Amino acid sequence: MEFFADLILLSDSTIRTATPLVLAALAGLVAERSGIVDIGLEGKMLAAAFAAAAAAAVTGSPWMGMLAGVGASVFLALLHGWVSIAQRGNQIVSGMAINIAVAGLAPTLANFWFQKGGQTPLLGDDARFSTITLPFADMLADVPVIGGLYSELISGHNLITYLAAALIPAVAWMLYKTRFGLRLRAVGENPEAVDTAGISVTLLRYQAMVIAGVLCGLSGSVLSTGLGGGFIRDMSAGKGYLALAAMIFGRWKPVPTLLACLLFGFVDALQGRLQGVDLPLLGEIPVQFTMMLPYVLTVIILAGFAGRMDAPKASGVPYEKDH
Amino acid sequence: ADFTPVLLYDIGGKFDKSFNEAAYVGAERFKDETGHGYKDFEPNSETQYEQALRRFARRKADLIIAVGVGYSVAVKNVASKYPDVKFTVIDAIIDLPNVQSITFKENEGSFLVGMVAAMKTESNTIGFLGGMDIPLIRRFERGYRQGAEYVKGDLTFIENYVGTTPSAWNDPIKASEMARSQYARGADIIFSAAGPSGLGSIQAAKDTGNLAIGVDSNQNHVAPGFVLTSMLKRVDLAVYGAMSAAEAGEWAPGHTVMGLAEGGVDFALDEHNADLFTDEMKAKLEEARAKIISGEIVVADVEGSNSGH
Amino acid sequence: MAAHRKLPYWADAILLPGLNLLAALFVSGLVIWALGESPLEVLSLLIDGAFGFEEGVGYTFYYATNFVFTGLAVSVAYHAGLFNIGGEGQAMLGGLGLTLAVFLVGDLSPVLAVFLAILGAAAFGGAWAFIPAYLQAKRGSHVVITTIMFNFIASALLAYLLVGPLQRPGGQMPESSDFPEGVSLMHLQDLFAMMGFTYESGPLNLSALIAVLCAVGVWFMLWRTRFGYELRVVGQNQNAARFAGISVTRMTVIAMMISGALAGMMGLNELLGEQLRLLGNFTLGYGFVGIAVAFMGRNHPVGIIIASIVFGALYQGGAEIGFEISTITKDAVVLIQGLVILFAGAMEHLFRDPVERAFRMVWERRAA
Amino acid sequence: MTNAFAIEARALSKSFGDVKANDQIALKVPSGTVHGIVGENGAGKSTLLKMLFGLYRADSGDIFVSGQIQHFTDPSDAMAAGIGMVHQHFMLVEPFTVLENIILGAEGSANLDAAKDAARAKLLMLEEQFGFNLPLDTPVEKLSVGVRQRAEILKALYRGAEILILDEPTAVLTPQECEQLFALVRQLKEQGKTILFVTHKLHEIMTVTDDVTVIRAGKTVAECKTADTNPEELAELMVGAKVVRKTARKQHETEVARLRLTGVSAVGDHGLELKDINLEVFDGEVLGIAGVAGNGQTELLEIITGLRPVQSGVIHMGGEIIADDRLVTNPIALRRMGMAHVAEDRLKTGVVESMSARDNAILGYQRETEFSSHGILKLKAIAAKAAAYFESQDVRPRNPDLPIASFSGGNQQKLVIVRELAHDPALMVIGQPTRGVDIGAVTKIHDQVTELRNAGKAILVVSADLDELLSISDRIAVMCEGEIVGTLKVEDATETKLGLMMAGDKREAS
Ligand SMILES: Nc1ncnc2c1ncn2[C@@H]1O[C@H](COP(=O)(O)OP(=O)(O)OP(=O)(O)O)[C@@H](O)[C@H]1O
Ligand SMILES: Nc1ncnc2c1ncn2[C@@H]1O[C@H](COP(=O)(O)OP(=O)(O)OP(=O)(O)O)[C@@H](O)[C@H]1O
Ligand SMILES: [Mg+2]
Ligand SMILES: [Mg+2]
Repeated sequence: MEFFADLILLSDSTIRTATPLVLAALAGLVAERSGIVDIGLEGKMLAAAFAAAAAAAVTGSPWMGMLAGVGASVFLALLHGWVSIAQRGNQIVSGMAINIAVAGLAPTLANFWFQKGGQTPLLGDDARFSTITLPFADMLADVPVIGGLYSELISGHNLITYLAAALIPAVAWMLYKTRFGLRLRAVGENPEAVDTAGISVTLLRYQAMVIAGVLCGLSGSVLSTGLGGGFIRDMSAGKGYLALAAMIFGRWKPVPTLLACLLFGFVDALQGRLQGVDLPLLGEIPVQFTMMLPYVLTVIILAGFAGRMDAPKASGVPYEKDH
Repeated sequence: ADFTPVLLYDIGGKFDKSFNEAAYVGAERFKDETGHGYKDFEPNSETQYEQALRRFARRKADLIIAVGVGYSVAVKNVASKYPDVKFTVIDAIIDLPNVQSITFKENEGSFLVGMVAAMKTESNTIGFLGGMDIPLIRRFERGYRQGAEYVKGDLTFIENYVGTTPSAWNDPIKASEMARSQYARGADIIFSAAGPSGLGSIQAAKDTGNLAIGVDSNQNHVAPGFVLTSMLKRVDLAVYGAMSAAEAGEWAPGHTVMGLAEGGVDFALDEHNADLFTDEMKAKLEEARAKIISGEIVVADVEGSNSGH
Repeated sequence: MAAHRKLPYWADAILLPGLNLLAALFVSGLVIWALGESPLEVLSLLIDGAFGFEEGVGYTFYYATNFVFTGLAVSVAYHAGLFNIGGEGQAMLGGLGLTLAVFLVGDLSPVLAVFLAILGAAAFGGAWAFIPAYLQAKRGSHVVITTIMFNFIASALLAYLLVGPLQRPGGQMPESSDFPEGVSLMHLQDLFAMMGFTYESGPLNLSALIAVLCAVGVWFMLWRTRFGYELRVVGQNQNAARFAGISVTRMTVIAMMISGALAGMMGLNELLGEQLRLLGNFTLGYGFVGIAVAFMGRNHPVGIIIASIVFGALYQGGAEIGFEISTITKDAVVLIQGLVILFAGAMEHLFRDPVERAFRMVWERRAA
Repeated sequence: MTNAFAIEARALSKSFGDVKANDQIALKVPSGTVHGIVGENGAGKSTLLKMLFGLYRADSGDIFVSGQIQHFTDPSDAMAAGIGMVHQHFMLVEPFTVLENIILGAEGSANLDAAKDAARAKLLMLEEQFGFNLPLDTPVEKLSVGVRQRAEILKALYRGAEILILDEPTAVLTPQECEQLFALVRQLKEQGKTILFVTHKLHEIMTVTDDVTVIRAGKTVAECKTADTNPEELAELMVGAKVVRKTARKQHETEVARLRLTGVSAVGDHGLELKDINLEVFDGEVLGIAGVAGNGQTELLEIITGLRPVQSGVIHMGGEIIADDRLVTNPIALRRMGMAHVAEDRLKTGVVESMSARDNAILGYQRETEFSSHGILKLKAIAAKAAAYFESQDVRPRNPDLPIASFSGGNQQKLVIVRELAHDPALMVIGQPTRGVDIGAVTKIHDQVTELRNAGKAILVVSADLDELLSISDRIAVMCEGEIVGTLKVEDATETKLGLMMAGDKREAS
């Protein structure tokens, strides 16, 4: 029974940890499916986290925060789009540049506006997306198995987490079941084919960047107004890169990407749980080694799943339309 | 010319909600009270420690205060080259005739908050959350544990560290996740020594209806009612003291240890957490404070302590 | 043949990047102005801080040295068609190899120790790149993910060692003991002094020369040797490589190991040149900046050296701004770096069309 | 005006920088006819077609469709005007199914499933009308070139094209597929469609077109009824001089087997297996390999040239074993033993696109002491060699510093061939020697192969072009489903016989 409780706990933590990851990974997925490599997830996430926290702090509304977060992220996505599409620039450098610039810009603005040393004020409960208790969760809590599952695992997350849960099928549906999705997937594989079919490559890619911006904006917003309660410098802490890895791991497909994010989330929760615990046979593992666990595991799994990666063929390659 | 001391932070930066910020507060107080300005600098890398020290030493600054153990080597190098410049280094010990070293007995302060936690816990399980698993942070943990065990013998401890890269200090999300996990596993009070990441632990306390203990600065106001207390490390006093002394011409080299006796460490009690303390608790804490100061209680330290001597 | 006539080399290599740099500085100026400071004053502080005095120049080149190593590392892998994001971790392991070598023989012979440290840095950095390379070559594991993972693993490993077996006795931070007396790379100012003139070059040390040698070596390897030719063929077209009898697996592994070795040598500058001990986080993101440096330098060693100097100047000049103006914090300087990478690194074509048009007009007028 | 041309170009000009790709080109295509366009590599054919399809914008001149002047800004305008184009390099999204590819950009409904259903109904009608039978739900990457091309044509018809532009549609097709294409073209014509047809194979012009326009150096040099001309005349018009084979096949005895495959089997792509291949190529002969694409010819080239392991059996070259179930000889070693290899797929395998022509001139020979010693490249020797190649093979433009990608396929091929010839091979293995190459260059390449043969060297040629095989081979082996179904002396071979064998009919085998 304790094992079961532990498992629910870990899973609960997995869901929270995976929320920003999966949103960012989907953003990367949409961008790369359109042919634009997006290593700037980290920066967009951080910018959104800052904008969301700042707006929420000023207006007292998490919704305004979310709006600002999404706005900031979309702006950066379009900037990256402009560099990649119109300037035919190097997409990797552009992404890195955005990551670095935001790491500097966010605390600078925070300092300028709030004088709190690169942080925003801490958000009160009203200014955050606090946890939502689903109907009957309390009532069912004592029912064995299902009750725990429902009240602990499914209930009690913040709004953006539920939104993310809804967005995963939505993105998959958009990608595979709509005209737009067909064109999006086509433009990442063979922009010339799209062009000769009379569809604007440029417009499609900008549209994809807007979607990526929105998703990444939600991902950043959940950091500072959902899971956390305010902005702290560098608070994205590498999650953007991890999301990128999850997306590649998920072979640019929504469901496998989700699974990869959940795996990262789970292993992360597990490593926290293993710290300082006496394990049978192994004894107590130094924390540094438990912290390695998610990364070592990823490498091992990756090596196990040998084979080619199905990266969209045109991703990272600027499209040069002839005259 | 006008007296202008220099304050050098460590890589964490001026507003780390921790000891750099405390240093800044001390310098601001000095500025407000005396009207003397001061210069400060936030380095990006270890190399800039020495670069900054040299630069201000060459310009014959009136006093250079370097905050953080990371400055040890750099201060040693530069101070020996500029014997007529005064250096104060906080958290490190440099044995040179022109260097004043100030260190703190974090373990003593941690002892007291450990006692608070033990007295307050209902589940008899308390947690500790460190930024990185390094000796500096282990000292907090050691004192905390000893203080708690001083009150109750049969406590369960849960202990976590956030990470291994510098982002461990800036990852409130992960810290909050770890804190939540500790609460779910039965802890009802968590002491975090993790810099800004600690804010995540306070957030988790608030979200789950448990208690957190802040660190370095007084963080009681962050989430009133959910921050049991804060372990204060009065770097502000050290900085203010060094600046004032230098201005008054009373600055002296050597090693100063700031423990409970000197008011260098403490626990925070203010209007935000007054309701959480009973008179009985306060009495016990004062008793322990007296015993530590008198030496009746010896708070252990980890190997590599720099506050002993 | 006006249209097929390419821009003169100097326009391509200096004029266009220069214009981009100016654009980046212009936008940075707007930000500074918005923060309530004078852009011109800040700019002059930046330039003066980076190049205005002997020690400033020294620091500029000191930082540039790090970027040359990591930039070359990225670029060698890139020429082989691999995207090595693992410079950070490889540099950490290089630092470890260097440190182990130093402690192993430092007490016997400082000269031998320095020599072994250089080898150790390269060997450990290369070895750390080996596993991702091998997995890429044999198992198709995406090297971008594995190298990111190896960065985290390296930092955890270093953290473990530096609070455990390698910890400085009595130390509070994750760092090793000081290197034995005399085990270091000579500071160039001391070398200058030996040669009879004084030039205060701060922490600039012999590893700067090693970095330049590496750049020359990389250039020679890529464009003058058969190995480099084969490496580039693999990078461009693996089918053609097989057709030409080149083993893609072998080349992938070797190229990544060279890349890792170059990244690993970054520690020569930071640790063996200046800090004289192993620090837990001495890499400070230089490995990542190396990506930007490599692409800004168009993946050519000369370009990489120039881009490194630009970045060195930003690091050093940025620090000098921080000394003088406290509102321009290190964050603002990081922002400026980001803008420079964006404009000078990612927007190659920003001014190309207008400049080409201008050149064409001149050519036509001359022809007429 | 009822008698308007379906499509007409008046004085169209287009320059790329200083290169006048099209210079006052004129083109008149009567409605309901098949119109051929011929010209050398780089003459400007593709440029013209791309302007007609709205991909390029003309610098000057006008385009008329059914007498109406048109101002295309992009392909959707051209498609709206009833023009469809099948490009030289297919514009297909490989992982997509045929159906998805066809509807891309003309989906109708925003709901993909609904769009697909609607399209499927319409496509089935079209398929019936034109006698197509395409696997609509198969990803394009799994299909042969011929099927892909029909998918492209169906894509154009689906969009209601009345005028169909085909840029070198036969370059990569097998004879059977060509026949099917021609049948389709005739059928389309009967249905009233107008077709523009570019090819380098003049006999195709003769079979399928009504009129023909000849382009040289961006200008229209002739326009005539197909019935009034002949291949020799067209070739002369294209090149501006007479085109004749200079080298005749010398009769001589061939005894020494330079290459011998004994009972070789190997795993191929897409589930294909090479089974029990027995084959000999003698010194002084050209052995041609015929077969429908995807029947193992590619794999055969690969096992011989050290790019693919064999499962069983042995390959000998000049008495030495070069491959068996454990041994794969490195291509470099094979070259040193005297095996030259012209790869079947130039861009995929034979050259490194982004590298200069000079660098490409040593690909595969980079380890020869001529080009490098002690691991150092001999840049001067390489440059001299590349210049010599350019000169001897008349590669244009004469600038080895340009990336190979900026040469036309024909010129790339010339360079690839001379690179392999230059090292005095004892055995030359050639895949698709003249794919996409113009008549002048074809003639030159065929001459070179024959000279090599006359000099007593062994040559193995894989080609999808039966005419080519018939004109240069001594013997022709036919592959089907991974097996050699038979070998014919060239005197005994006819297109019909070979075609039957390619379809798997072993009765013809002797
Ligand atoms: N996109 C382009 N950029 C620059 N020059 C071009 C471009 N496309 C064509 N050209 C030039 O225009 C000329 C005509 O090219 P085009 O592709 O029309 O020839 P083609 O007749 O189709 O040749 P091929 O038989 O090889 O297909 C070429 O010689 C080339 O130099
Ligand atoms: N982007 C470009 N820049 C410069 N030249 C180009 C470009 N694209 C095409 N060309 C030129 O256009 C000409 C024809 O191009 P195309 O793609 O039609 O060649 P191809 O059809 O492969 O040649 P071939 O018919 O000989 O096989 C080539 O000579 C090439 O030099
Ligand atoms: Mg063409
Ligand atoms: Mg062609």
